[in-house]
Amino acid sequence: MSRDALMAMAAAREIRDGDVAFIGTGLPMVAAYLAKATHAPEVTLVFESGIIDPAPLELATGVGEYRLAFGATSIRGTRAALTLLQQGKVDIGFLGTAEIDAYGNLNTTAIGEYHHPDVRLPGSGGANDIASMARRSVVIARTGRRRFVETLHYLTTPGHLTGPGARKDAGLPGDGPVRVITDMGVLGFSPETQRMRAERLFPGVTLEALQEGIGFALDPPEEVTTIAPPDAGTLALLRRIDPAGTYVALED
Amino acid sequence: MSRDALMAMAAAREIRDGDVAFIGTGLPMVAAYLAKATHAPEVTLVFESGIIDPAPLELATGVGEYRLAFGATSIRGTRAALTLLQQGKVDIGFLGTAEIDAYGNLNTTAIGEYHHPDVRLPGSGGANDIASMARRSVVIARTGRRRFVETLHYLTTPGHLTGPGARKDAGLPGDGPVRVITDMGVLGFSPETQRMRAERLFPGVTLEALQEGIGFALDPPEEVTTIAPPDAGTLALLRRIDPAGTYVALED
Amino acid sequence: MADKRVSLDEALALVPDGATLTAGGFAHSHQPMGFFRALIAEGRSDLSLMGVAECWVAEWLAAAGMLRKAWFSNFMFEGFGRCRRFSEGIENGTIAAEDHSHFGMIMRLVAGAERLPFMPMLSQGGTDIALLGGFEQPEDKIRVIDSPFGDGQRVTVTSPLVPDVAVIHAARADRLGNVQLGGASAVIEEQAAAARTVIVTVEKIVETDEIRRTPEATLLSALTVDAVVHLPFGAWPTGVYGYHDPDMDFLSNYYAASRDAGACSDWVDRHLRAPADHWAWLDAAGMARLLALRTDPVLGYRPAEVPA
Amino acid sequence: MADKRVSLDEALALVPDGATLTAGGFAHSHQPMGFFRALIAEGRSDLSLMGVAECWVAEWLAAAGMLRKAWFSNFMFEGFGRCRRFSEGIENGTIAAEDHSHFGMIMRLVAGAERLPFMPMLSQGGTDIALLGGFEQPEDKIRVIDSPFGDGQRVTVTSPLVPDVAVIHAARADRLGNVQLGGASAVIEEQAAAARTVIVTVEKIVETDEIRRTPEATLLSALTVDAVVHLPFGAWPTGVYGYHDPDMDFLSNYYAASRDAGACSDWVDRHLRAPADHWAWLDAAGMARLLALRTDPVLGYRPAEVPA
Repeated sequence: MSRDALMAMAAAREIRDGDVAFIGTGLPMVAAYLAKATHAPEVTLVFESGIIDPAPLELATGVGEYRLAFGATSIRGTRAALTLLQQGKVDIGFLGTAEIDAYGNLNTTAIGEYHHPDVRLPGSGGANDIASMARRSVVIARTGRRRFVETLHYLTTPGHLTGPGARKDAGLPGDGPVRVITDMGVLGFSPETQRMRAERLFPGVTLEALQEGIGFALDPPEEVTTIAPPDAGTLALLRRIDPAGTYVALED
Repeated sequence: MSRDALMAMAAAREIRDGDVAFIGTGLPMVAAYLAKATHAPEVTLVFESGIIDPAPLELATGVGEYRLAFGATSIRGTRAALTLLQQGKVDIGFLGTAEIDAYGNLNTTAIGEYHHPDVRLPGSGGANDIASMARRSVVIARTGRRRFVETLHYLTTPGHLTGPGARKDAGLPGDGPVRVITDMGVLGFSPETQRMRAERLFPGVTLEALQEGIGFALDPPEEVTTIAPPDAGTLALLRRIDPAGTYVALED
Repeated sequence: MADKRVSLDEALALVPDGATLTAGGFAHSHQPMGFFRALIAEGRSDLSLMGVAECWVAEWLAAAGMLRKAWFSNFMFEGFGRCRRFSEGIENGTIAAEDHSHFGMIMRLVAGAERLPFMPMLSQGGTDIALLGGFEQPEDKIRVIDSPFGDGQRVTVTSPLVPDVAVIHAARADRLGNVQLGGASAVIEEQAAAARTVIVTVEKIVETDEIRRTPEATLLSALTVDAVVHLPFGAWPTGVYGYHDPDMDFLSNYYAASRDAGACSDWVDRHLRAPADHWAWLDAAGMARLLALRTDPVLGYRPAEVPA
Repeated sequence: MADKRVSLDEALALVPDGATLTAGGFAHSHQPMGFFRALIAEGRSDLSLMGVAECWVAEWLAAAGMLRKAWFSNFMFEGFGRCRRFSEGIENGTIAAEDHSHFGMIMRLVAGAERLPFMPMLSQGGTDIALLGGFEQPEDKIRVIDSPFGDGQRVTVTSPLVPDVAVIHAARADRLGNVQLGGASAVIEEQAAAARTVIVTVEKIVETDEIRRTPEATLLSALTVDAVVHLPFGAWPTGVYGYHDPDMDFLSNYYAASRDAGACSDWVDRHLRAPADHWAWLDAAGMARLLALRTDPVLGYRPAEVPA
């Protein structure tokens, strides 16, 4: 069974038909095309490079790649793409991260003290904008106690900040993260605390094993279900979307 | 002798070579093409419709006319054209008006009380934007005591507002009007008061006759000269630019 | 993206009594007159306009007695003169006006489109546009504030406007609502972005694959458009760049009628209310008249006619 | 408009020691590497960058020891990983960093371009981007304020940035500086609008009449451009949409060298500093390599090669 395939399936499931989805390179791009090929044929994909609704003949390895531009219905600049977020026209965005805390806040800037970091990371890019302004966002992050941390070294991208009311005080219009998709299962957020809690587990994963890979205490779950493994049709689609397994390996 | 030709000449003279000039329909368009054909070959014309630097084969009768779009080096929308003003990239703009006061403030909105006007006029359009943000502006207005008034019925477009310092307090970046070109001569503004004063008279016009056509007391002039009538070459150019005499009649 | 093609009647139903509208085009170009002709024939009451330069829309709605108020920056007929029914509506108090500069109107629409409580800008300050309200309180519309960064700069800020419906006429769109248009695009992008519902009427509906050939030319992306109506000559008697010139004779005929309220009312009944549908409206104009307006594809306009 | 064509050397002279720069392009596209290769060969000190996504410019300036600080939103190598010399410069304190989101950087450039003391926006609030300064005081960069219209909305405002020089690589321009470029245009318009001096390097200089054929495609108008340099393959080893793909092998070769400071320094000396001029730089790459990068005019990219 492939964890990558389960993650791609879980990510695809977050996309509703008719959504406008802000997509980056990698697993989210595979997930978006999986959604489009299955339950969400009318999803519109937007990329921060300014490419809208492309029809690429093969999987692109970057949002700036020319093969991604092929067949777009609109190509503008980065400001135009990000302005769609500010206009409230983007339903869902996907984010990756180096660190994530219990509120879904992300760090992609620095490990260590910001001014003299141990490891300088690339910085926000469009992530802060997506997480601030898309109606909802989804984080994709493999578990690990150095990734899922109690305290971020730097808060690059807002999740629920310090909890209820904090996003509004900070002027952020979007609802923030609704799911965190890991290699062990899918997490959500308790409505009362806006802290993370388990929702769905991958086959063979226990709640205890999941908690083990998380560096903070998860909120008590409401209900936890187990996700069914991908069927042959889904696997075939994933193979067609990402033939080389660049982002989604079909074998662990 | 043609007053129109003198006005067009005087307006053309306000354009410096290399200027970016924001131009409307009518006499300013003729003046701009006269300047381009004589001392300012490198002037760039910008129109509020979003047309930049066109090469029309014949005189357009409107900034939205398709014959004006011919040969443009750039065509965008109105926001893009007006944003050039806000970026400080426009050197000079031309304005017409129904009323003008001693500070060069203009009314193109209403005659009578604003909420229940005797005559409702078209409104600002781009005029306020040009007068607020171009480096300098030039007003073209035939004399008359109902046009040159002590008190406007409505202040649509800023001249020097209430005098020194007022534009800065109102957040306006441009220097405001530098000349008012009338059918009797050219007016400027006293540096101390920023009120209007005579600068140059058309042939045969006296200072007294000019003041007679103005409904407020002009500031004392520094020096008043008389403008030489257009030579045959200028008249021939005007005839070529506006063959039908639509905006510039060559006979009074 | 779903198929957004609807009939003209279905699109008209998106505009209820009391709606706040904005319409594309400026001068004698790109105004969605076919749509508004039909709306006038159907009849609506208490409409408002958040307009920039859609002078013909404003004027005909005023002439039909359907316009109650207007936020706007400039309505006039380039080459003719004032919009008489609109202007007299303000003069006699039947239409309420709120004045702006063009950039001021655009910035209010941009603020509305981008969910911003205000936009900063460098014009309008110090004038009656900022100081004297029409039907708004001036302090709800424009303020001049000190920069919050304490640098001493004074800057005008203006509040957002969100129209209920934007109506745009364009050259072509696909069924999803990807819209392309040649020539100067006026304020179409900002109007469509700001409105809650966007209706686009087009000369031609093309396959999405045709749009994909020139993605840089897409003015409105499908994700900002709600309804697409196939309405050839839908801007007539105003023009469409690359298709046809404005019909200056027809416009002039209206302008002459508009100088008298009674004559104008007759004109509206006869020309706007009488046609049974869009085709009857075009048929009344006649083939010879409409075809004569076609622009030269090289010049982009209709050159002067060769004398017979 | 005057003729703005200058030689590469003349354009380089517009960038003094201590200059603040911004450069076009993003990911592996449209970055003005030919210009910066030559600038590195000439040598400059204490440069700053106001950047958005010009990762290769940032990295090579860092690798050459010429970069002192950067306002920016994201520098990384799509498909490879971190910009090592740039990142290690921050880690070891030789480069000072001020972080933003992409939209935050763009809004600061827009404010700078439009003479506004600030721009309002809806992202960045509540995060360390807003709360923790790099080399700026946070309150000079971003504040969250209440709307001046008293509607209770909280909104982020950000202060302007004005680079001394913008360097852009594009497909073509005329001698006056009207610039056209296919594909996604990244942040080129905002960068050029904000900078005091704008240098454009192009694949091809065309007649102004050629620009006039497609005025809608003009990305930068001549009135925003100060210098035009004819510099074919001036983005190489990054790509130019419609001309050539990025040279992933060459970029990868650099990326491998960059993982070690010493190896990287050798690489910079050999590849960037040694060539006598732009042609020597391209000749070192060789004709076969450069021609193999050409994109298919129908697809817009270079399809996978057919195995021999």
